[in-house]
Amino acid sequence: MWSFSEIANNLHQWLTGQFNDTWTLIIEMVLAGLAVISLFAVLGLVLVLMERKVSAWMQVRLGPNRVGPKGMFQTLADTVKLMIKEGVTPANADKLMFNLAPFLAIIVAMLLLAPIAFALNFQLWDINIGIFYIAAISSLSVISILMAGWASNNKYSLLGAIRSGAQMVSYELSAGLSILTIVVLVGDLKISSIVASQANGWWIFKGHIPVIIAFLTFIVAATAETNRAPFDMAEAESELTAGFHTEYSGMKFALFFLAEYVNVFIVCSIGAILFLGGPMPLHIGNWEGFNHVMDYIPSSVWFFGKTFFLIFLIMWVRWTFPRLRIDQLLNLEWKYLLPISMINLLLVTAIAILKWHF
Amino acid sequence: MTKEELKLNITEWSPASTFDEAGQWLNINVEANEFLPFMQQLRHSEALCFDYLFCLTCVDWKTHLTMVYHLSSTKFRHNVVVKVKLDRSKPEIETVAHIWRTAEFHEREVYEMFGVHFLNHPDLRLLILPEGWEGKNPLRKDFEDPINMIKL
Amino acid sequence: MGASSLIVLIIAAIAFSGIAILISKLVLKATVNKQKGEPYECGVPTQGKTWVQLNVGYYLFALVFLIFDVELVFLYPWAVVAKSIGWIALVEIVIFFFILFIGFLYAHKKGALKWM
Amino acid sequence: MSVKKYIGDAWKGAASLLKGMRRTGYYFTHHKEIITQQYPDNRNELDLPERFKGEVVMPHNENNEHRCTGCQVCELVCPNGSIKVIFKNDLMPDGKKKKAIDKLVYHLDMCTMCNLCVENCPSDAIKMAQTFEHSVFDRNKLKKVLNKPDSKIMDGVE
Amino acid sequence: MYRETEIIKDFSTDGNGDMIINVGPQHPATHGVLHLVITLNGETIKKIEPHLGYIHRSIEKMCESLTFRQFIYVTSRMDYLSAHINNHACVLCVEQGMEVEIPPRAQVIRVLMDELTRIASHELWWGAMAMDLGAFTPFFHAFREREAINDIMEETCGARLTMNYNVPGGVVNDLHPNFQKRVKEFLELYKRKVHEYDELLTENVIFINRMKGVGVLSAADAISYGCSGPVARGSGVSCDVRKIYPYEIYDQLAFDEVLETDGDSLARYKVRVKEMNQSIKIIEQLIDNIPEGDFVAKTKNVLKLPKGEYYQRVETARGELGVYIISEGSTMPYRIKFRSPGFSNLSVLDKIARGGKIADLIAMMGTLDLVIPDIDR
Repeated sequence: MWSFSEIANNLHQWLTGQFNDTWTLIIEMVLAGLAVISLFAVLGLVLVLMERKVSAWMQVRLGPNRVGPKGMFQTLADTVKLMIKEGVTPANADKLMFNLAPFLAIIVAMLLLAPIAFALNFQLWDINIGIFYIAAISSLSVISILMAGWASNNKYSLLGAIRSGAQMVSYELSAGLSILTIVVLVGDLKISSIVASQANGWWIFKGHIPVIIAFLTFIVAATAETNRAPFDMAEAESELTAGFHTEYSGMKFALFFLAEYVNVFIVCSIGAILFLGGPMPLHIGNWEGFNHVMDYIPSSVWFFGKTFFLIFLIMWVRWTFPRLRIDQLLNLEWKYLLPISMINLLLVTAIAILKWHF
Repeated sequence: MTKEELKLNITEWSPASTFDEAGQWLNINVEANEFLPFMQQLRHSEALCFDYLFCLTCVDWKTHLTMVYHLSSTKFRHNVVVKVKLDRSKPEIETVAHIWRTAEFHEREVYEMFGVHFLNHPDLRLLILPEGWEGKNPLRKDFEDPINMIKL
Repeated sequence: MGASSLIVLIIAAIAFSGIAILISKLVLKATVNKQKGEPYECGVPTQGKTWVQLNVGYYLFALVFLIFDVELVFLYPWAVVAKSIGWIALVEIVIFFFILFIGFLYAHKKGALKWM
Repeated sequence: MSVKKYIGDAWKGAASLLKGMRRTGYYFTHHKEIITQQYPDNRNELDLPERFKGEVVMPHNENNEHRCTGCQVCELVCPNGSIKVIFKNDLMPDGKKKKAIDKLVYHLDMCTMCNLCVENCPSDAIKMAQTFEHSVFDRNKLKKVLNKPDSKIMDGVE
Repeated sequence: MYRETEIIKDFSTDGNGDMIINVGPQHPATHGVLHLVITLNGETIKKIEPHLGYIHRSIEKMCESLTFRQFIYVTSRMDYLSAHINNHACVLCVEQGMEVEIPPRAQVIRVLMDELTRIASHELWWGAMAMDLGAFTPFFHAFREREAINDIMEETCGARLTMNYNVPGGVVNDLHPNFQKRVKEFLELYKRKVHEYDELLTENVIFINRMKGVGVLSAADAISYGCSGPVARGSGVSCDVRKIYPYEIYDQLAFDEVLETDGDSLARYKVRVKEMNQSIKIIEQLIDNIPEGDFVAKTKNVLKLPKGEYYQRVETARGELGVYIISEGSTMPYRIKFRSPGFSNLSVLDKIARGGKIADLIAMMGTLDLVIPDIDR
């Protein structure tokens, strides 16, 4: 059975045979860089297409169907279109900040890829504080939005940026608390050990109702963290035309767009890793035959399958609900999600100490 | 109240006003100088209670302007039309915006379309016409726009 | 790959966005006109300053968040060892949450959590 | 706020959200409900109702003859002045001069499709066509001459 | 277009956190070219000042040079969503002066078309309002039903939106032979789908929270500001012209005037949704009982209204539309005035929006159901 980790190992061995250590490292770095860039590009294309198809089918439409077979290359055409558009910088904008913001958005999204386990034993960096690292880096993404909104010198952008500031910092709390439930259960922050702890069953099945509540809280918080409807206060196109990226056009806008989708992918993959076992296959108790068949499916397929399921869930929510108002959004966080996840964390701690989980 | 009853009621407290019963509703002609108390009486009188101003407009009769107020009562469902003759060269009339709030916008419209000045209006500015509009008032009969008007 | 992957990722991100913007710059020839530099405000020139002093309400949110987020950071090391410590850890965190909750109630009562 | 009400509110809210998600989920899986028409592809199957008012046309027979006498009723009756009749003098076989239309100019860009011209035409010379693809890049292209070049009035139409 | 100097003088941003922001004329939520100058403090609205006139065509002036047959077609362009009802008001006003007996068939056809137009208009409003609030899906679902109505219109009247179906004395042509069948199909479709509206919006907790208590308009204010239609009925003011001053055959029909007493956006929303059901009820009563006979009364070719004044009010989808014709006895009106419902309904926006959030403004504008050509005329 081939897997990502084997390929990586073989490649590493071959490279060490050919070159000395320094060159191996450099070549591996270049390869890794190219890999993440292409992952980025592919994710952007696929997710945008997916979003358009999902929304179309929910809205009794057909969705993109002209470019390529079944509209597969629609997003490619969109990218080309965005590329040949002019990126205008407003005359009174803070030019440095304005141009820096999309870079920052992309850097944050890119950095978050580091500890994610795309397959079993396949990670760029299995840092021992993995979850903490993700929580730390993901809170940076609000800075790019604030920068973009403030630097644009546009009132809509400013309002959008401030809204998103309040929103994202608030939801970080319940996202963090729901992540902590799993950390309590596992007793480790390392992504690989979290994945390994789910070899005999995913946490969402093992952890009783509190973990399910944590999972739901996490999904809500993740939707809000990534600024997606119904929590897209920062954009809110019917109120603030386009919110923080009103003034962005062409490729700079595309970068924000891409960063948003990659962020969605990342939070969903974290959700998949924490609650749905990440690259771990589905095992049910003592059904040897069934478990064997499941083992045969590559772990990367498991990982991407779970992630895309969560992405679909978030898209489903987006295309069903109206947008919340900003004060209701904060009410939801401070009045419902935060107390619920705090109590939930205590319950999970009790479960973990009593060893009630499977 | 029927037309006759309305007429009787109004004659009681405003003997100077004249009536015209040709149309579907009772038309009352009022002098401009006693217009405001007349309207206040229409609105606040218990028996009349004309609380709904559903149409406010002006007519350019080439010799003079006529302000036309269509009033209705949501309580008794009777209607009345109040007409006030205005001087065409210097049209001025008291505002009714504080009696019926809807008059504020309608009077602004009449102000720019007919050039009628409403005294004591809270915010008498152009509403529809662009800022810095110069020239005549569009709905007056002598207004000509050589560019945008299609003549048949 | 270890920590060096961070450098790779940052360079990759900058290269990716830089190249994309560069290509779009090269592909087209930008024209200059005055309207283009104006901020978009529904087709009407902006009135007044954009960078005004904002309501203090926004700032309060950031402050309350700061308190909570620092507490959340304290929770991470606790969460790692909670299972091995046992009941003491639970008691401890209940006390911790209780103090936090009083602060939360205070902020709520003061209206810091009301959007202005 | 009692705890019971708090939980009840949260539960009711979540239930109402799930209801909406069930509805969109239904449409996501039921592709037969899709109502989109593939417009430029289905141009041949499109059938427009016979009363559809697309634009004013003047039917000509095979001898390039029309029924317009140039009575100007359509010009008079049009609310927007979108029809203009321009006359010329035809030389009749017996040497007399007869007034006939030179051009019947129709401004599609001003037309409101009110059908008054067609209804009022005494000789049924014009009718509404079932076309609807009127978009052009230049507004002047919407100014149309309804009678074909060198067309004549049909015999027997007065 | 805007009064720059004045505004800066009045509300200079001298450190009090006020911000002047333009919503419109090119804004996704204004659905047209409405221009609102909003003074904001943080997210809270302190003042709204509408600037109109971006698509003012001076229809009143245009009508002064058109005959009584012609001017009807111009009015379709006022409130284009209830174009048929606009035309209806005009022909009724002209018929007042003509003293002509309208055949019963024509009356029924007109009422049927009115109610179909009303449903189509509310359908569009429902979708567009949901879209303003951030829910995109209802928009497409609403258009599915609206399309069925538009197809019926297209078949019978020859156009989908500005039908131009009314003429003084009746209607232009008879109903299409398919009409009854198509309308019944539509009724069936509507009944099958109407519960989805509740599932997607009416019962949705987010939606209810967005609408409840937002933009409260008291009954006294509604009357004073001259509000009409669902806006006033949401505040508990009974103002349905079809009930109070019935025209055509509305006095013979069984339907209810929908009243809600809360006066907030949710009440206005509910009034419109329930009104759709009332319209369905009216259509059901009439669809099998269309009397035989002429569809248009014999009228003179050149219409001349006797000297006098004529006023006709009808209930459009947005409220009370008044047509005021002054005739001097010629073929053209001397002066014509359209009392449009949107104009009065817009004037209340400043009153109800103060103190609300900018997101509330969207909900309020949505439930006021502003159609800009109707306001600007």
